[in-house]
Amino acid sequence: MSFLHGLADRDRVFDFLVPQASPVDVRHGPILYLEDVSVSFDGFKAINDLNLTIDDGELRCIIGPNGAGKTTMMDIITGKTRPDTGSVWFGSRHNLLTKNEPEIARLGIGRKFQKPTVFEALSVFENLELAMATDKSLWPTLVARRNADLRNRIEEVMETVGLSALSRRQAGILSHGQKQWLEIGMLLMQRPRLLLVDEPVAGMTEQEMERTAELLKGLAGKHSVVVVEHDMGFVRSIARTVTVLHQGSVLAEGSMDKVASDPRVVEVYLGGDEEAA
Amino acid sequence: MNTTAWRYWLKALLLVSLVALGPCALGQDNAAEQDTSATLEEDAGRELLQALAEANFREKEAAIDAIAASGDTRARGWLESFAEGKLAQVKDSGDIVVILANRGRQWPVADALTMEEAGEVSRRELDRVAINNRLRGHLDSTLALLDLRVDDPAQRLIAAKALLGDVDTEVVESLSELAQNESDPEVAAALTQAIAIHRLEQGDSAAVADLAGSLNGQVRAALMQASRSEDAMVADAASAALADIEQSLKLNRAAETLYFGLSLGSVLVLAAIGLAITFGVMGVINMAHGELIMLGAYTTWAMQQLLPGQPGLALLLAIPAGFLVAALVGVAIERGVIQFLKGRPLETLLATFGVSLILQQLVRTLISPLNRTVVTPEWMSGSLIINDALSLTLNRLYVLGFAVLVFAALMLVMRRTRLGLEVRAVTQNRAMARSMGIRATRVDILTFALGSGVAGLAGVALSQLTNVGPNLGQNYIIDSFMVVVFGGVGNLWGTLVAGLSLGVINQVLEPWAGAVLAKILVLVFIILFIQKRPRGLFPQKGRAAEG
Amino acid sequence: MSLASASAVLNPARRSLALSAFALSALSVAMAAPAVADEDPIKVGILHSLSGTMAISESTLKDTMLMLIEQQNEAGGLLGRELEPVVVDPASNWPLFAEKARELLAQDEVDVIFGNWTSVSRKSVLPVVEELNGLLFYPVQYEGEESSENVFYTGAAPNQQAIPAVDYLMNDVGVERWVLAGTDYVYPRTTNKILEAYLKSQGVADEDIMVNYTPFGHSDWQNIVSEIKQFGGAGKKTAVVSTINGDANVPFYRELANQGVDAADIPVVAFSVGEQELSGLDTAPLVGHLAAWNYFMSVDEDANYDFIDAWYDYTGDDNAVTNDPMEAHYIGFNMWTEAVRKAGTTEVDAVKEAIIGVSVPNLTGGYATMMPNHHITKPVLIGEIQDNGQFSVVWETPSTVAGDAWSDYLEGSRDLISDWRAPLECGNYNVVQGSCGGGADVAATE
Amino acid sequence: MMTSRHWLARPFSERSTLTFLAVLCGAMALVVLANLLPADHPLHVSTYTVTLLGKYLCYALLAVAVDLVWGYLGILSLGHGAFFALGGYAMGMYLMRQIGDRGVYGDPLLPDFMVFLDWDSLPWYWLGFDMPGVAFAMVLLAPGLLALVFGFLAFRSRVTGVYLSIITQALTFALMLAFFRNEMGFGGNNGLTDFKELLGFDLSADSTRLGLFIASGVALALGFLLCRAIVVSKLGRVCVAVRDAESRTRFLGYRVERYQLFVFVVSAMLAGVAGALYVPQVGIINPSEFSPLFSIEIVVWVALGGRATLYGAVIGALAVNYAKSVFTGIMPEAWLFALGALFVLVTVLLPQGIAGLLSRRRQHDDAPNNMAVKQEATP
Repeated sequence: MSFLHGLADRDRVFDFLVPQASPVDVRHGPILYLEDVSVSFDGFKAINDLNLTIDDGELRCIIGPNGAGKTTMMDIITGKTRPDTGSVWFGSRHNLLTKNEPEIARLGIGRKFQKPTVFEALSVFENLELAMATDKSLWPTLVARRNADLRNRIEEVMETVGLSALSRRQAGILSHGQKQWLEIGMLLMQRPRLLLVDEPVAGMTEQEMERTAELLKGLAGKHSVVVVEHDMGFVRSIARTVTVLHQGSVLAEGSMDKVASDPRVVEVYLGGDEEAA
Repeated sequence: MNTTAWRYWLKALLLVSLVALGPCALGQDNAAEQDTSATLEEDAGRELLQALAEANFREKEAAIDAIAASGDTRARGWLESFAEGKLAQVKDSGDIVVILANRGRQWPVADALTMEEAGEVSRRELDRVAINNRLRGHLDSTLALLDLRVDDPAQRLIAAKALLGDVDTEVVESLSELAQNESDPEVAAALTQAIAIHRLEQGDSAAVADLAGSLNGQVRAALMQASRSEDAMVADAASAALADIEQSLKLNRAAETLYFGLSLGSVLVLAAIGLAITFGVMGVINMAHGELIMLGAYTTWAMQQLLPGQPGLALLLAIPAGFLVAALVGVAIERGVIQFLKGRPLETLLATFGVSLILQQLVRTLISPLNRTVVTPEWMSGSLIINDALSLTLNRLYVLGFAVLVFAALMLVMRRTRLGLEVRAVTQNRAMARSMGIRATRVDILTFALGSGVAGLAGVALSQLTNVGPNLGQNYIIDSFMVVVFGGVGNLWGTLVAGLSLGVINQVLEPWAGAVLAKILVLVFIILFIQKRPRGLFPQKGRAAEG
Repeated sequence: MSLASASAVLNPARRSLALSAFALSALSVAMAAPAVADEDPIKVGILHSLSGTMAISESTLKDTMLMLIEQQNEAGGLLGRELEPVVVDPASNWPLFAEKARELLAQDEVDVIFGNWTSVSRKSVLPVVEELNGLLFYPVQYEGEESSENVFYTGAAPNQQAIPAVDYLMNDVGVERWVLAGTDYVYPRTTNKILEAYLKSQGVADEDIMVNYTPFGHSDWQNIVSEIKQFGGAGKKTAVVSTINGDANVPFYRELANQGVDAADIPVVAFSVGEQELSGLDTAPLVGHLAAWNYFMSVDEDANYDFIDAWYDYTGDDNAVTNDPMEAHYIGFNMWTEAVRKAGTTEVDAVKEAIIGVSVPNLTGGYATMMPNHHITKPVLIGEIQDNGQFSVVWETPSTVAGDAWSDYLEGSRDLISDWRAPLECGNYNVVQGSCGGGADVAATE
Repeated sequence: MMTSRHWLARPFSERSTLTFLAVLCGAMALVVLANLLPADHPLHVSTYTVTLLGKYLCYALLAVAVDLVWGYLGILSLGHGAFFALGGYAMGMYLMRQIGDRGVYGDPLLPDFMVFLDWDSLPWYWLGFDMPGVAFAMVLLAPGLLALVFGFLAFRSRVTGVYLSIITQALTFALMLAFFRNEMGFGGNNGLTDFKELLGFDLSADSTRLGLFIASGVALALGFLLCRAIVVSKLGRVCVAVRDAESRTRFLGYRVERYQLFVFVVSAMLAGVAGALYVPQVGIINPSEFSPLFSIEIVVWVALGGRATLYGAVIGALAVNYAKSVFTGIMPEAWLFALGALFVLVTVLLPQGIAGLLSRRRQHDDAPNNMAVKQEATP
């Protein structure tokens, strides 16, 4: 087994990004900072000179019609897509453009996908276990044991998202709403500084939606939260600041009421037949 | 020595008789009109033939010359039958016959003298009049000498070219005479070259001037031989001429390599394009794709069996038939297996692997484990001659053209028809397409039938290039996958570019690295390329592709 | 491994695993069923691939054996006993050949095996046949460099095919320049090695020999044929000596024909192309290319016609072809029956001893004799391809040639001979050192 | 939950694993005992059968290795035959060197095929293979290194799904062509054969064959335990996570490519061990083991037995190969029909394979079985 040890050691040598080792520096204000970011696919500008700043502990909603570049923006922040130009900083220390997805995740940026993405073959407990903020390099994962710390934390989170009774249920057979919560739970397990939440209430019942709103509001403060959502009612119910994206750049920013009365926003939402799909 | 002298005289006699008889004496065109003056006595003809039959290989040349010199109108027919190995002697009677068909136990024959059918003879009763390559060569130049006097300049040109390198002292004078009287400049040039080769062989360095610049292989061979000559003048002149020729050959060789590459590429494209549809568009990994190709090839064979003697027509009919057969089998596979595996693409690989085993064994059991003969029609045999050094093999040229046609047709189907639109819609978003009223099941069946049918077309084409046997498909399945993946799954243009470029790369590498290493290098190249571009040359773009 | 805890949980073993256990033990019991030793029929094992890539060549050999056995039974069997064929399918899979040979010898207890085509399959079977002391008749021309006590080589060794063919081309056709083209495996490699050494010993210069290897089933010959054309255009008579195997031949010959290489310019003499390979080809453009074998279907002999007629009857197809390995099986089978009669038993050691020196008629009007090195005497015939897929014999050796197990033209085997008679009883006796076991300590002293 | 023990010891607290081991050991003990019975005893199992079973056990280990990457990691490798063959070649080279001067040419150093192809010295990569330590290390290292390099490139570039399957196929195909080349010095098409002894034991002796059978069984058991230990660890759950939602796993902070690489390398080494044990039992190793069709066949065994269970892979390998042995004997002309039909029917009717048939109800932590989740292969 010496070979395995060797592998594990290699893994550790390169693993200089254990979360605690390099805290996010927010002394200078914003936790997330996007400047002049542009990206195009086949000549189509998905993101066009985007500037966006998120403050520490803020809950920000981002809205915009289809094709406005919301998901692409998320992709850029989390390292899935590389922009053509611009810079993206996490705090004032971490240049996100030099990092890949796992590194960014380990820095403390969690992401919830538009389509609920949980590990369907694993149980609720195991899903949360995998999300736990801990050493995620190879060898520690192989020899990892389930200690009391882990259990407590998982139970705590299951409590928060209301899945305690379903601990051993396979994630694949949860209802749609339950999957959304599980995914949010997984985000919480990561103890992120910044949460990116993509359409958290799509397909939820009214009741579930309310719960989710509560949940997200509860998170703000401790974490910075960016929510991308279509449902205006939901956005209104949680948002303090709203950013409107259109054709890859910021169209308007401010309180819900303020943006809702902005004629350009109204134009985009009501008369928007020139938008690219 | 004695026999050589004899041959010399016979040949001289032959030429004299040729000149005496005038341009049409032995030419087949006008032979019939002259038959009274040129038919030998029955016995004399019989004697000539028996001499031919009973001579050993060394004596046969003389016997051939004797027949040619006899001036008999039937001589050409005899010599041709002899060249084809169809002349035989009946063991008991000593009669000479022409074998009309030589399969099975009893062979139908015709009397060589009268050319009347003489019923069937047991093959045990026949002694074939043996021929070998040397005699065949001798016959060729003998017949070429005859052909130099026919009216058709094209035929004269062929004959003149056949004489390149085959001129010897006995005939050179009369050839020179012919060359001077020759009206067609091309034929005259060829004759001059033929004579120049002979002069060069005799050590005449001035002859090089007549040969310079020619790309002909025989000319080059003669020059090379001369460049090794002990006579420094001859050697130098020949070397200089050769250097010139080498220059222009290089260009021709590059063109040839490109053609080889495109040709191989077109085969790859044909084999892969059906897969690009079933695999790329439907996401079905059809391991039985190779066997669908095989079915197309067998259809060609079957058509040729149904239409004996008309290989060309059969081949043309095999194009729709091959498409249909493969498409029907494809539909059967889709309905019988693949429809149950929706959403489990990797498992289609396993099930269709089973199907491929069954189809292979089916062919082995029902038809034969042996390869089948597929005849290449006349119009596809040989080469399209660009110049003496560059000729494009016709069968491959047709396949190349066919590949382009198939590709164009497919693009049309995908771009311009309702089916193509629906297919693209289903590929992009199945659920959405369904909700828009597209019957996804029907689209699946049609797509699979289309992909399979194209595989059948590939089989029809491949039957002209390679073995038609149960293993045919296996040889192409891996290459096909490589091409599709290299090009980018779901992109027909990608398949085209990938196939052609892999073909060219392979052929460029081959002379340099050898066939095996070239293939290995291409595979390694694909592996490394996929690291650089994990979704191939032309990846599918946009969110749908992200999965 | 804690077996104690393992047995502790055996009781509540889950159904699924119990079943899998059952599968494994059922399997072993099923295979354990011992073959009932029946004294009556004489069992003849037939070890030819019926599926996979080699089925194309080997399945006819299986049918040939079945026909020969049927004929023998009609003629009263052997030693008053019936012959019983045991057919297995090694599926062109080389390890499976060894396994099936073991099955034939150990389970079915056959008295003799006729089989194999490729060298690798023979190499795979060889240790098994030697270990279990079986008899194997191997019917295909091969590279030589082998002599096993338990194997009888009824196909040609290189000196019974390659060298006479080259002699013919050199002396009768006047070839001065040589292309040795082959599939990259041991038979072409060895044959070409021998030919190269032989050609050089005949004064052929290095630059007049071109060697080219291609992979199995090679289908794109454009470049190679073009190279051959160029090589042949150097003003010297050129010939191609082809050891190209099986499936690769059809596209090779097609390309030759289409690029206009005809036999009068550059003749190709092949050692692996027989009537059966030609039956998958339109031979009209190939007329005049050559092959060297020890048998051609077109040989004008009554024995041959009888054999062909029997084959027509057996297959029910008057267009069926016969070929050299079929003749080899015919000879091998007759030699074996003759030896069994002579020995009065099918017991392997007795047959091995009795068979040396046995002579049986071949199909080309002569006799084949089993030599002490387990190779046989054969005439060598050169044939030219005809437009009906047959060969016409243009040359043959004046008398039969005895097969050499060890080539005289290879460094390592020049001094080796094989003689399985007492007192030598050795397959690789070194005549220089006077000892058995190869004894090539050349490398050691270097 | 049994995650409190040392990670390698965890499988021992699983009932299914213990049952599997018990069954395997029991069946093997029976075979060994039956083989030791006198030859005329009705329950005697011939050495032929023992060797055959030994071969099946090697295939079973190979199938387990494939199931580890396919069933748990979602990587459909169509090139595992390459790792199997490399292990086999490493062993074959050792066995070749053991022949010494007993080859037909009696050369003390060079194998026969090198003598008659005029090699004058041993190529450098053959050096050291006369030492069992080096050779056995190479059994692990050769496939391991290949998997490491190949996997490093492929996983780093996120080559997934069908693309990965096809380039693994290209890999084994390229290796097959390379090993066919006689210039490579591995015996070309003929491969390596005519082995005499292993560690001083005569390979044709019954006792050696029995020993090899037992060794194969033990290797299977150990390989199974190792895979099980990986599968039930948190790493195993990460693998399942990667299989079902690769990018999600990445966004959780796991370096997916390292997990893929680790498991891929372990699997390749297991395949190598299987190959090494296979070679002395069948007596030959040649490039046809690299053939892509063989690799596909391995995948079929696993599919037939049932994916993501490990023991299903064992059942699949045993069942298919047993069927093959029987059919090639009793219906030589038609066995491919049977085999082909079997593949089709199992894939269509038994998506969970035989294992799925045997236990429809399965605890999810025992074997995650929801394979249809990941749609990545449909780009």
